[in-house]
Amino acid sequence: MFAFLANPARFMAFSAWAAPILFAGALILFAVGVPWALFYSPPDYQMGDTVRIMYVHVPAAWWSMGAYAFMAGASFVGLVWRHVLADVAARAAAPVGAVFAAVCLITGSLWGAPTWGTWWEWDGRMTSMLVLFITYLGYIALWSSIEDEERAARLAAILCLVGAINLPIVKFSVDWWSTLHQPASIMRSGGAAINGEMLGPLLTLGGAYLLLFGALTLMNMRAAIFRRRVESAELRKAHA
Amino acid sequence: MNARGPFQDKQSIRVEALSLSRGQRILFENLSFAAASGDYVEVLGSNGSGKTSLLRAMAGLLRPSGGEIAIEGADEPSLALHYVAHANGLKRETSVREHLHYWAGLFGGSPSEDFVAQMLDLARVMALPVRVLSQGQARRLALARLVVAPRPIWLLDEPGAALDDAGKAVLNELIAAHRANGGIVVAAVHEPLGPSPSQTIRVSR
Amino acid sequence: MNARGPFQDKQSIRVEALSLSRGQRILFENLSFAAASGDYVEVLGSNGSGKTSLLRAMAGLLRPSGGEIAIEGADEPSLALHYVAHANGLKRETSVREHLHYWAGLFGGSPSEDFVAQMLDLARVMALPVRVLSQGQARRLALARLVVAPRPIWLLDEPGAALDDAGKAVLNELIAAHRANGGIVVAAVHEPLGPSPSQTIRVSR
Amino acid sequence: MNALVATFRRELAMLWAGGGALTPLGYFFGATMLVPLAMGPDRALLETAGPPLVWIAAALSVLAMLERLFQADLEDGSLDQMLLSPAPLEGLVLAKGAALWVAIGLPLALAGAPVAIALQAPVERIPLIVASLALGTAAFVSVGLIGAALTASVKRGGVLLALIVLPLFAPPIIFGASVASGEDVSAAFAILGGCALGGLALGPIAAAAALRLQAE
Amino acid sequence: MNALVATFRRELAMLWAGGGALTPLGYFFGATMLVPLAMGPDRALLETAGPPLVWIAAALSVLAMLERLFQADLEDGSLDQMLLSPAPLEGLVLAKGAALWVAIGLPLALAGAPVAIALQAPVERIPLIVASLALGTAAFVSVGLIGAALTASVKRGGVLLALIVLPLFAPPIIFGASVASGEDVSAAFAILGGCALGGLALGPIAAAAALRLQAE
Ligand code: HEM
Ligand SMILES: Nc1ncnc2c1ncn2[C@@H]1O[C@H](COP(=O)(O)OP(=O)(O)OP(=O)(O)O)[C@@H](O)[C@H]1O
Ligand SMILES: Nc1ncnc2c1ncn2[C@@H]1O[C@H](COP(=O)(O)OP(=O)(O)OP(=O)(O)O)[C@@H](O)[C@H]1O
Ligand SMILES: [Mg+2]
Ligand SMILES: [Mg+2]
Repeated sequence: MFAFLANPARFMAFSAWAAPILFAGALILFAVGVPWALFYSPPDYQMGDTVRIMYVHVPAAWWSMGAYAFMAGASFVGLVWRHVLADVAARAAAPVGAVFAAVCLITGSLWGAPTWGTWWEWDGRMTSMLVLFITYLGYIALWSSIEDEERAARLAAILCLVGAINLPIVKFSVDWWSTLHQPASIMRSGGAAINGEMLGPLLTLGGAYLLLFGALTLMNMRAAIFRRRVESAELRKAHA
Repeated sequence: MNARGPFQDKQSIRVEALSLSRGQRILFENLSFAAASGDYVEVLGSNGSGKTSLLRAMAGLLRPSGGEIAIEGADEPSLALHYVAHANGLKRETSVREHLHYWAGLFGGSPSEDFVAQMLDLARVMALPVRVLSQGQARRLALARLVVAPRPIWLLDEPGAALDDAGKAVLNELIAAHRANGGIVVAAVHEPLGPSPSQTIRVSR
Repeated sequence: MNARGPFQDKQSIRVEALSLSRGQRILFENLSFAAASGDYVEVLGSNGSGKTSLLRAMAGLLRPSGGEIAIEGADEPSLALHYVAHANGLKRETSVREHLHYWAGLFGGSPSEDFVAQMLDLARVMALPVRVLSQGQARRLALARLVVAPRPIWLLDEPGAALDDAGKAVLNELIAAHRANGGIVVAAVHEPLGPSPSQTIRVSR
Repeated sequence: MNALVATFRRELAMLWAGGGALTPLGYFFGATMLVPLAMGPDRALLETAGPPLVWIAAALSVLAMLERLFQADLEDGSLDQMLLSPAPLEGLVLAKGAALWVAIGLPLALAGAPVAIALQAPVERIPLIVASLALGTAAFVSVGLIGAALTASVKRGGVLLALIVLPLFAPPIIFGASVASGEDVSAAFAILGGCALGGLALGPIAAAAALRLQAE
Repeated sequence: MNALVATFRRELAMLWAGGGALTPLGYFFGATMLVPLAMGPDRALLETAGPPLVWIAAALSVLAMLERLFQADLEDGSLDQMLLSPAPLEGLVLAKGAALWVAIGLPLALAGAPVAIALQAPVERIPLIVASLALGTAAFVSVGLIGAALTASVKRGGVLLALIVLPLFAPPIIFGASVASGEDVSAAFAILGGCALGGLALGPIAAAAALRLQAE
């Protein structure tokens, strides 16, 4: 699969239909998941209706980490096999992941206000999520401050791999420090420990976020490849 | 007389179908030449034509967009060459003497203080920081790297810049001695340095 | 044709019994010379002899240890001179065009973009940051200050450094036009620039 | 006049190029983020200790931009050209300072809002904090000019700069912090304004005097 | 081997020249001096909030030295020479880092004693604070090498550097600060040591990889 897509022309052909399909899939899952979460799932016995923020918050948290893991993988491929498409993929995923991280932070603090009585608290998980968000910003800033694309790609890949150290810290911070934030109750060894009626919409929306991530990343990649093509066409014209 | 060891007749440079581009711009394509022990190659070309880029590519600092550069005959690839760039590679606050000792360590050689002081006329400024050197004195110090550590291949980018007549004469002597020892010199220049080149490469599109 | 206005025959430089020292070292003592409208003065001397120091003193950037420098004939003292130093005075991240506009504001003049682009052959790099310019292109840009704002007196420190033949020809043209306009040029050089000097100053102890 | 405008423009362009105000803000956010990390999640502690620390972070962010302000000009030869300009050096220095304030000081003041919230300042105090930061960064920049000029020819000048400048930053910090913790607001504003004005009057003159000595 | 020693020596000389370790210490003292100024003279507040801030000051002091570490080498052409040396670039980078730690990190750790006392840390905790700072600055320097190398070619890289590096500074700060406030000392030391070792293992390799890309 990867080897097949490694050719930019084949990738463009593939993504031309893959991106819309993913996007449509995301829309369908959102159409199912949002009403399910808002109207047909039970309120929490402690938190009442505010628990519905969870359906925005938790998938955003998952896929902000997932996006980073994807970037780290792509960066590794880009560094080792010097593959242009991997560089483009890592770069394309960054803004999407950054937005997910921002959504997680914002919804988390919106949720914190009624439940914990504070917008922000410096506990391990919130802090490490903030660190992840800043790492995204640093990655994007580094990319945009170096014009030479190839060099920017390699340097950003190094940064991405170094920053990946933060991922396990975000994931396990709640287990390592006993803090305000609840520990993982879905993605943990020993199976899910959450009300089944909540699990349904949560997983649906998790799927929706994933498809959205895929669609947006593919679209970003296509835009970047188009831009390169236009630039090199202009160059060829200039030198003709 | 100086620190350079004799190089046997086994050095060679082969540049084949080399293409270089900077940014979006193609500097030149399909440049080929070869040089062997004792050769002095002069690289000519107008401002911005790509002489510096060619030398940097030969030094391994710039990746060619096409073609090949093969440098052979050094005992170890990392001991093959010296590169004297436009930028002298000096620290403003570090003294001339400290530079010599640093390079001796960095490249593996001997600081050759006395030789440098005499030959390059830096005795008077040996203890001064680079900040107060005149332009020509700084250039002489950059050239001192050539004698601090022996290397078979010298890549020189306008080595005579800012040198007075005495300085240029010394440079020519160094080049002559290096060639006699079996070394190769490639120099990018605007005006011929003095020694008659074994070949002249003209860089342009 | 270009931005320089004609200077009347009233410019003059008078250097009297000048002594300069740097650090503890006396560079030269008792240097005197004078120049008038249309003159081209060549300053010669070996590396480290004090050519740069002399020009800096004339530009008012270095205080003499003795003697006097009088520069007369400019409408205002602050509009008397241009100084092109060894250092080009460029910012790595700023584009060629931005430099021209900045200088036009700083010195009071017009950016003369087209003139500079053509005459100094910088058209192709007009939008590029200085960081990517070749050595010679950067030098050309530094020389562009001369045409951006008119000044009767030009102090040039190795103006031809890093220039190719075409660049040197342009420099000579600029100097000739400036002299014809009534300006004065003082240049420190290692090799004669081209125009035959009205006088030659040799700097040494 | 033109010379000042040209200097201001070019300086602003250099500061905004490549990431722009994003990066000093990053420093500011980063430095303040470290505070709760270091102090731990004790909420009450943060509420009293936190808001004044916004000021320290702002001071250090400005400081980080000052180091190369004139040092780079000296090394690349631009300072010579500034000295030879018909415009008064004081004006050019002021223009550089103004650009620094617009590019860094103002964004820092605005960024003061979220940072102060994160450091547990009450929401109704935020506009005051932003306004006081805008004044305070003006004071930092104008006073900082002096330090930057004095250390322009010093190797690794940044830290010597800090040594020279931080004591001068003390008054705005003290009174700015008292705005941030909600005491004595009007008196503090008067004094902050005084610092900024005093800095503006003195900074460019002293800095220009120092710079004239730097060109050898 | 010689190349590493020569690099270490020269770097140390450059850092010590002209005031030497005096100046980063000035930054450190200055930054911490600002804390009581900003927080006011409330002793009890200072006692709890103060000691951890030593760590922030230390982190920022190291940060201030990192900006020009490789940027200057790139601009003046020294980096080319480092790349052409037969010694592995990783080793040269490590030597530079080691010099930075000896010139700045160690003195900072020692200076941590008076500063911590000024910020009302109990006297018996001082040796622990000094030891933890020595480890922590090693972690800062080694991780900082990566950021310094990544931003070497970036204009005004210092602030981008801060953005990149401060998140990586977070773990040593968190655990260092808990030593400073007297909690959980042995676990914190283990983690600090881990950060320093991890940084030492990873820093020079990642930094060298980045530097190879910087020479165009
Ligand atoms: C800005 C503040 C917050 C941040 C940065 C944050 C961050 C995160 C992260 C990173 C996860 C992913 C956990 C994983 O999959 O391992 C997560 C999950 C979760 N968060 Fe938050 N959170 C915040 C506030 C809150 C608040 C206020 C609540 C509710 C009171 C909350 C409830 C949850 C729940 C229930 C999960 C799902 C846990 C699971 O089953 O894995 N979060 N949060
Ligand atoms: N990013 C870029 N985009 C476009 N052009 C670039 C870029 N980087 C470098 N260049 C161009 O590449 C050329 C570099 O040439 P190089 O420095 O090799 O010239 P040179 O022959 O050494 O010239 P000189 O005699 O002036 O030293 C210049 O024309 C420069 O403008
Ligand atoms: N602080 C100092 N102590 C001792 N000597 C100094 C000091 N500062 C400068 N010098 C010396 O003063 C001289 C400066 O000369 P200057 O730069 O004017 O020479 P130049 O004639 O322009 O040389 P070049 O042809 O190399 O450009 C140099 O010899 C330098 O070593
Ligand atoms: Mg060149
Ligand atoms: Mg000179």
